[in-house]
Amino acid sequence: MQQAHEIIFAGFGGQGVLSMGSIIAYAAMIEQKEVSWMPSYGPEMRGGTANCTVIVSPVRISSPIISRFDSAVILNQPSLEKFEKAVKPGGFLLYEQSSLINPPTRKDIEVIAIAANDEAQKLGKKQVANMILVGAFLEKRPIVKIENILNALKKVLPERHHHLIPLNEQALLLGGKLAKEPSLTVG
Amino acid sequence: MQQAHEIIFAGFGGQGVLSMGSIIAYAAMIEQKEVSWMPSYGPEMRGGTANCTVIVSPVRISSPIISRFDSAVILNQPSLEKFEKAVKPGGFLLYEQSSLINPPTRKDIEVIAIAANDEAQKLGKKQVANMILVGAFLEKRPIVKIENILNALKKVLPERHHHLIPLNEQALLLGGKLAKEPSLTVG
Amino acid sequence: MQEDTQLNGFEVVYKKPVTLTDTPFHYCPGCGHSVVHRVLMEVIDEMGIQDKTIGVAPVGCSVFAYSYMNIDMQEAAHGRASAVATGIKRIHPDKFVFSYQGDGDLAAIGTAETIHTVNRGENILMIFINNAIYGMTGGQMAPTTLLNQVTSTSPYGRNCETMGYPLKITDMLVQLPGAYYVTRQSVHNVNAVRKLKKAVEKSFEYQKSNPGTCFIEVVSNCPSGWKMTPVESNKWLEENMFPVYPIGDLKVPSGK
Amino acid sequence: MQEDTQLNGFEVVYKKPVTLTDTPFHYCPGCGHSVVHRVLMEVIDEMGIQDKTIGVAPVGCSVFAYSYMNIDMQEAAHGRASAVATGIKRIHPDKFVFSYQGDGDLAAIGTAETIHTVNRGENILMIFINNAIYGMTGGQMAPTTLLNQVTSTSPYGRNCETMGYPLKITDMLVQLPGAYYVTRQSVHNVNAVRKLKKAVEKSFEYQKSNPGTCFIEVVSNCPSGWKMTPVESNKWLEENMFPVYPIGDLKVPSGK
Amino acid sequence: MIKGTVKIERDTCKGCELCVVACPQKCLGLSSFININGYRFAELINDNCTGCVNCAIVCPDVAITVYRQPKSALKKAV
Amino acid sequence: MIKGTVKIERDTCKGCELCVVACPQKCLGLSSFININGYRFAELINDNCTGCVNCAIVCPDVAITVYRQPKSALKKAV
Amino acid sequence: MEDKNNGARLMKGNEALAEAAMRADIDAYFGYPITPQSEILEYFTLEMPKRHGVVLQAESELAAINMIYGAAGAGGRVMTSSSSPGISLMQEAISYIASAELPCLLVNVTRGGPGLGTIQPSQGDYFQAVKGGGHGDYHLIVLAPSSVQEMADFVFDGIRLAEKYKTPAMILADGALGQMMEKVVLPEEGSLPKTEKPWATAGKPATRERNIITSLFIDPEKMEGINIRLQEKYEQMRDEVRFEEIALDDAEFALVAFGLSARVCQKAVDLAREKGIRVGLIRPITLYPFPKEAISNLTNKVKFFLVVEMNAGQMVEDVSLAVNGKRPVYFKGRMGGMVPTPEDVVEKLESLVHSLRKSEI
Amino acid sequence: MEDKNNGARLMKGNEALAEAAMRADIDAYFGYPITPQSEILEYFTLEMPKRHGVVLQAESELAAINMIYGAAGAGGRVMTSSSSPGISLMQEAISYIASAELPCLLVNVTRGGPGLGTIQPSQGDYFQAVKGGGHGDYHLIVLAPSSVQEMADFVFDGIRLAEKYKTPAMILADGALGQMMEKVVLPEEGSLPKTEKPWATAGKPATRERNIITSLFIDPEKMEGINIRLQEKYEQMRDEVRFEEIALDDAEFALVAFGLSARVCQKAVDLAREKGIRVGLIRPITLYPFPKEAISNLTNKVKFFLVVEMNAGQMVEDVSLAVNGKRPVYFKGRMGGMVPTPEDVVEKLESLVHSLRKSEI
Ligand SMILES: Cc1ncc(C[n+]2csc(CCOP(=O)(O)OP(=O)(O)O)c2C)c(N)n1
Ligand SMILES: Cc1ncc(C[n+]2csc(CCOP(=O)(O)OP(=O)(O)O)c2C)c(N)n1
Ligand code: SF4
Ligand code: SF4
Ligand code: SF4
Ligand code: SF4
Ligand code: SF4
Ligand code: SF4
Ligand SMILES: [Mg+2]
Ligand SMILES: [Mg+2]
Repeated sequence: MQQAHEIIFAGFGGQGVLSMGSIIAYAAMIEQKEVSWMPSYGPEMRGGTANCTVIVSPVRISSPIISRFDSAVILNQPSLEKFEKAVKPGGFLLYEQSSLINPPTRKDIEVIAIAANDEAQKLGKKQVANMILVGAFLEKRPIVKIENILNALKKVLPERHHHLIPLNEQALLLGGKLAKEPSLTVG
Repeated sequence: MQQAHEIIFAGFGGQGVLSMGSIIAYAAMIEQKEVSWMPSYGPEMRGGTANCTVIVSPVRISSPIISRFDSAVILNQPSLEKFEKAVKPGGFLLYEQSSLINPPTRKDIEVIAIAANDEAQKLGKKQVANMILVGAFLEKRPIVKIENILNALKKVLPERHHHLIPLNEQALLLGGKLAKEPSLTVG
Repeated sequence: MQEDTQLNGFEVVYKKPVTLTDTPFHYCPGCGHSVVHRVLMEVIDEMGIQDKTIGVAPVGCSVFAYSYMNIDMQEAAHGRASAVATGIKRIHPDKFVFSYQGDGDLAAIGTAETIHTVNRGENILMIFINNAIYGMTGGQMAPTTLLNQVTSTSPYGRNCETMGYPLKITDMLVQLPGAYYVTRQSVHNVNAVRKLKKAVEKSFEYQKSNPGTCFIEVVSNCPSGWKMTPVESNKWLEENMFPVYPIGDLKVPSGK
Repeated sequence: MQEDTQLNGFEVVYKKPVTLTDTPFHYCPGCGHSVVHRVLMEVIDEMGIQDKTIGVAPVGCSVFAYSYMNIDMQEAAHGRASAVATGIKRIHPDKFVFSYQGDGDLAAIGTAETIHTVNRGENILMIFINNAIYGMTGGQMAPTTLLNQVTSTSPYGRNCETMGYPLKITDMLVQLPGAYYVTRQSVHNVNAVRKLKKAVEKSFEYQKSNPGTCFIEVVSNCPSGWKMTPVESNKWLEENMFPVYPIGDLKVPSGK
Repeated sequence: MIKGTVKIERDTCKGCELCVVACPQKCLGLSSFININGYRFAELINDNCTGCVNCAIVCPDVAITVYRQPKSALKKAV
Repeated sequence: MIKGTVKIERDTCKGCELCVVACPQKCLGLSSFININGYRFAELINDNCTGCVNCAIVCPDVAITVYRQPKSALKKAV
Repeated sequence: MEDKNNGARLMKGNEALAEAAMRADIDAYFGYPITPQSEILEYFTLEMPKRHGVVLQAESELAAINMIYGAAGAGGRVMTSSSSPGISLMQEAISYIASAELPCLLVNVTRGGPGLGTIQPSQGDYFQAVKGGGHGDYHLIVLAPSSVQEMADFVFDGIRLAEKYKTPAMILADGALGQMMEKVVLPEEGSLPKTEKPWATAGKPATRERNIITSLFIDPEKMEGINIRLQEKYEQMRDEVRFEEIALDDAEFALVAFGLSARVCQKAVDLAREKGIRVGLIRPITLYPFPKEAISNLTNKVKFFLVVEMNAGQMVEDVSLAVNGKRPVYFKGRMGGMVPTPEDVVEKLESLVHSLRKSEI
Repeated sequence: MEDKNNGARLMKGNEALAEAAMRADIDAYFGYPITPQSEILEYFTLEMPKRHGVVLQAESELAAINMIYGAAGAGGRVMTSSSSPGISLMQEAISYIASAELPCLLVNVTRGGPGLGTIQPSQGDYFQAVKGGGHGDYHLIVLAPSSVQEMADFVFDGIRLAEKYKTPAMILADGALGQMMEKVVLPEEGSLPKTEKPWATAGKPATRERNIITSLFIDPEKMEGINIRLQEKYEQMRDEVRFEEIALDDAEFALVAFGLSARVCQKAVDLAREKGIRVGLIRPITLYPFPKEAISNLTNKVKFFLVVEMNAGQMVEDVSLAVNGKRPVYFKGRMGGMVPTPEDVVEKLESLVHSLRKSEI
């Protein structure tokens, strides 16, 4: 990666969008890259929508606040409405399929959908849906190595949850696989 | 009076120094003169010393805060210590005789003492001591007319106290008389 | 609309009070705040005093109360709702004025204003939502937080040695002669909501003759801050809050 | 000096406590403040804790308390003495800390700090001089001013309709579990001064084991603010203040 | 027994389930679908509703309107 | 009766008269002179003083030091 | 004390201000005692009951200013007053009032700081008043009287401007102006008509939308909108700039001073001119909006500016911004409750003139 | 989240600041929750019990800052933190602390105002922090971090300076800096030695005079003495001026920005240089003392200054005072919680350069 990559993760509070962003940030740090993670914060934290911006860069990051993104990972309808237009031309938009009623319409960016919720259910743990999305995202935009996501998880998760790491690995790999043959690709 | 006249009245709280100043200020106003009256204020108001500065002037008064005076009317020892040196050369210092242990020492100013407390006692009302001093002061520095002091009193005093005006007049006149033959004159 | 009053020939027996606006509540699922809002507006509807009532919103989760209540309102600085209400009432002594505050607002930063407003017997209704936590800022300890309760600023449980005790401010207010009517209510079930409504009705009735301060504490939940489901939170409330903050009238007008 | 302990062969039986400085008091003649100062310093002398005691002066007539008390002291902002004392005690939990405040300071602007300090059970002694007036600023109404009492801001007498009621804040504090010892004393005669001294002694004794807040209200006079001679003021105090603020212990440690 | 029914604003409901536990007739439940705000919403799951209004009284989001068979209809039925 | 006496700091006294009313022996009174601060000051007006310290206890300005005949002296006297 | 001849009375600044407020028909005063301005509250408690309106001694300045927020929002014509430490306590609410755009009159009769300081007169609160002591981008209209007459007059001006711009206005006077007595001709009762306040919370009739008084706009774009409106308002206020020029016609040097120090400077001008120094005085009356242009214009005329203040030189910054490097700006001040004397000012002036002459050789 | 390789961790600004404070051996933290900085209090409540020191959630910001006064006076190394409205509430006590010359660390993680405003990042409290929001002539040392690393580092710098000058120091950071995560290498525990505080109230042993902490000097001459000492101290502090210069070597134009907007400007410099505009950036790190000389020196080099802020242009005044009319000073800002984008800055820059070129023809 020569250039900075700027991503927005957006969905409802509780869907794990903030941790999707932070796990990628951790992994980037392990890879000695520069990184910034900026949450939206406010009263809407409770119940409403939540999002975070992640920048991964080979060089010192100037502005951590950005309004246009290389990639967007979208987990609900209101977020799509807000951020679809903020993806740079030629950029990338990944979304959770069952969470959107009206899919994205832009043609000048790459769009893929992953049925992460359903697949997570199949894996037996709804909570890993976001790891499936991370796997899918990294398949398309390999800004950090999957193994470093796992390394990061080892550091972030308290010891007593380390038994969950294999499941997360499974989800990551599954996501990668799904991204190669997404349910829907546009652009 | 062509020039402004600047006076300090100083003594203990409760000796009526503030009202000595204000009655002269009122009288000056009746005479269409410009006037300012500035009290010292502060915690020392309670119990400690009190003083006020009065300026009477034919023209608009610039600074109401002054540090050197044409005249000083002194009612206790600490005030003498503080203000004797602030009287301009050639100025005038009037003091209540029984209230000072160590009298003023300056030779370049006119100094007179009036036994106002004793005289007031003789008049039957201790409170008129300050009117005796006002009378004495105006005898020496006739910056306002005695009759306007009386006019001012009529306005300041509530109706129910108007019966005291003759006594005050008596005190003023007595003060004037005593000033002509003061107990002590220096300079 | 037909549908508003009828559905398949059935008559409407409960609908949203008209003095609530159409703005959806921003509260978390199951939060008691909006129940209290609605009860207030129902009483205003029923008493026909929408045009005579002025409310004061606090800083706390209910900061946007004015978005929902279709009456003239002011949003006060954190803790100062009762001072703001005092200002309003002194200008409009003939209007109904109420303040609405959380426990952080009324019993921490606003303690002085609370006590002095009641001590003056300001002729207002003060509504006090005690959810034992700072909801809006993310679940920090409130003055009313229970002993050993875990919050984001008492992560090992509230400890009376260093953090003090649950503050029963309502009990303290009872002592003040300016307090005319003081009651503690709740909204955790149907019955509780009905009783709260009675208390609000009474308070506005009393205010007509300006006899002093009416004060209603509502022991309420905060599913998000407590990290429980709404149903769990109401159960926790009954089991843990009521023993410390028992429901009922604390001071009623003499002879009533 | 010989004279200090003896005079014409007589032995000294009462003299100024050594922990009082030589600075003359600036208080008005007959004011109770300095009696309380002296009693405090006597106890500190007798307990030998001059080196272990830190005091907090308020804004009020006693703002210069630190001029007279020969111990480490801090002068707090108006109303905040108990918060300042909290800060000190938390840094020096092994020291004796006391705050000293007037009724405007403690029961008006400082109400929130007062209540929360006691509610936390801060291990300090709070001394509260209730003279029913703002002495320092020239005799304005205080929260503790009596009904119908004339002050410079209640020139027609305190009227409960618009100005509220005399605030018995000490009675309110009794309810707080953080309050360990709460008493109301006076300094209007020899007996009263002796009792106050006992209360101060007890409070410092208690503080050794840090069991919670000790709170002493002293019903005191303000001859200047009340516009009376000192002797009259003490009489007025007995006749008018005591019925509202009766002397005695309000809360004593259980089992003592 | 009086017949009633409720209309629940699907997109206003936040799925708190307070109505579910408040209903004496056990006629409310959460849908397995989510609404526009991501919440599973409450719905009538049987027709035992008596229009007792309990659900509406506890609903924090005023999502429920309650209807009841008019008294007149009842009389007719009897 | 035990004999006592008091020493009153003339320039510290503010003439409040609280000692005067507190003295059970009525042995204090205000001077007709004023001190450096303009106050009439308290002074002993007879020798009935018993050294009971009441005056000192109420004196707001700590102007009074109280002395008493030593117990030994008393014994001797008896 | 009314003098039948010319309607003038001899009054303390604080009392003249309070009486003027009564004549300006204020509906309510909320305040808390503090020297050197407690006479204001005391005057109201004495006079209000005889006339109309509300006076309430609050439990603190914090409560008082929040009562102001409530009462101003409810449509009342309202005021409070305090002195330095008390005004500091009001900063949060003042920011709220500015943001919610409520008209009201604030009075700061200042004393020497920082901290509890002294109760002697000072101008140490210039920055707080003029730059905004609270949080966020807002300004007060700040009027600086320099006589008892202006203490009274500016109550009318302050309320008028506050209501015109829906903003809090402040009278910034030092303690001496509050305590001293001078002649004053009081403004006439009822000469300040009440303004319509359709935005006030007075109970919502069926015929209008509800009124909301708030300073909360959680969406930052909306909050920026509020800010833009505020800034536009501040721009418009420049029309209200007021200042006084004394002896500047032939002046080689300019004194700049406000409030009491301007009085001192007036005398200094006289004394200096006696000594042959052609000096004049410009006195900002509105400290915000600041008479920037007037001072800037003087740069073509005078050789330097000497700012005289009872603080560490706070207004010097605004004067320098106006002068913008075109002339030197010097400072003479006293702090912490001390008042410079006319002689101090002249001495400083002479030394400056002397060095200038020397450098000119 | 420690990375063994280089000791770096990924942390939120608020948490990095709190952890740094712990490592700086603070004895006590007193605070009250407010977005966007409640994590600071939360971090302390979680970590303090495991280590040493006191953490206390006060009943209000007012109580918290007065506890600071007490604890700092008692010799503790202490700090508090809040956000804009809460800091406004502290102004009276801050003035007291400055006057009593007590060292302590204040943190303002600002949000959009005025009033309750928004919780989005803002720099609208510049004036309050830099000119003094409280009463009287005093200043805080003000440090403006622009990264999570500096959020941690400036805790050490702030405490060190506060103790060196016996004065309150403030870290002024906007909400975004508190909320964002970046890499940070934390300062080492125990690397900030405790200073002697012989003036503290710790109990008076027989061997020394009593210590008194006060800001009351009723005699104005004494109070002026205090003020003179304070002003001398502020003069000395000029040695502590800090700033960062980026790409100024060959610059024709200079951006001036602090905190988060300096980060935005850094990117703007890159973008503008891509477009051939030779622009650089000067970033004041100490807002007080302000890098007046550094900016003044630039007037010989650059054609104009463009100040970029998240407010209505407050630092513009200090920049203008430094530039003193020698070059034009322009402003680009967003308000009320909005953040300017690098593109916004470049656009403004381009239009200024364009008009300049035109005028040069
Ligand atoms: C002066 C000030 N301090 C702190 C805050 C931050 N704050 C906002 S709401 C709140 C507490 C809310 O708790 P509570 O009053 O109990 O209301 P709830 O949200 O629980 O209903 C706090 C501390 C603020 N806005 N202003
Ligand atoms: C913030 C602030 N508000 C007001 C004042 C003015 N002030 C000084 S002392 C005081 C009240 C004193 O009354 P009290 O506390 O009863 O003490 P007392 O003088 O009666 O002993 C007031 C209001 C102040 N110094 N600071
Ligand atoms: S945080 Fe708590 S009080 Fe606030 S809306 Fe959510 S549940 Fe209600
Ligand atoms: S004003 Fe009152 S309280 Fe103050 S010193 Fe005088 S008598 Fe005592
Ligand atoms: S109205 Fe009564 S019976 Fe019908 S759904 Fe609601 S609670 Fe159940
Ligand atoms: S109570 Fe209301 S919000 Fe909650 S589940 Fe039922 S209908 Fe939905
Ligand atoms: S010691 Fe006792 S007897 Fe002697 S003067 Fe004093 S009060 Fe009177
Ligand atoms: S009590 Fe003390 S101050 Fe008062 S008169 Fe007696 S000696 Fe003097
Ligand atoms: Mg709460
Ligand atoms: Mg008092």
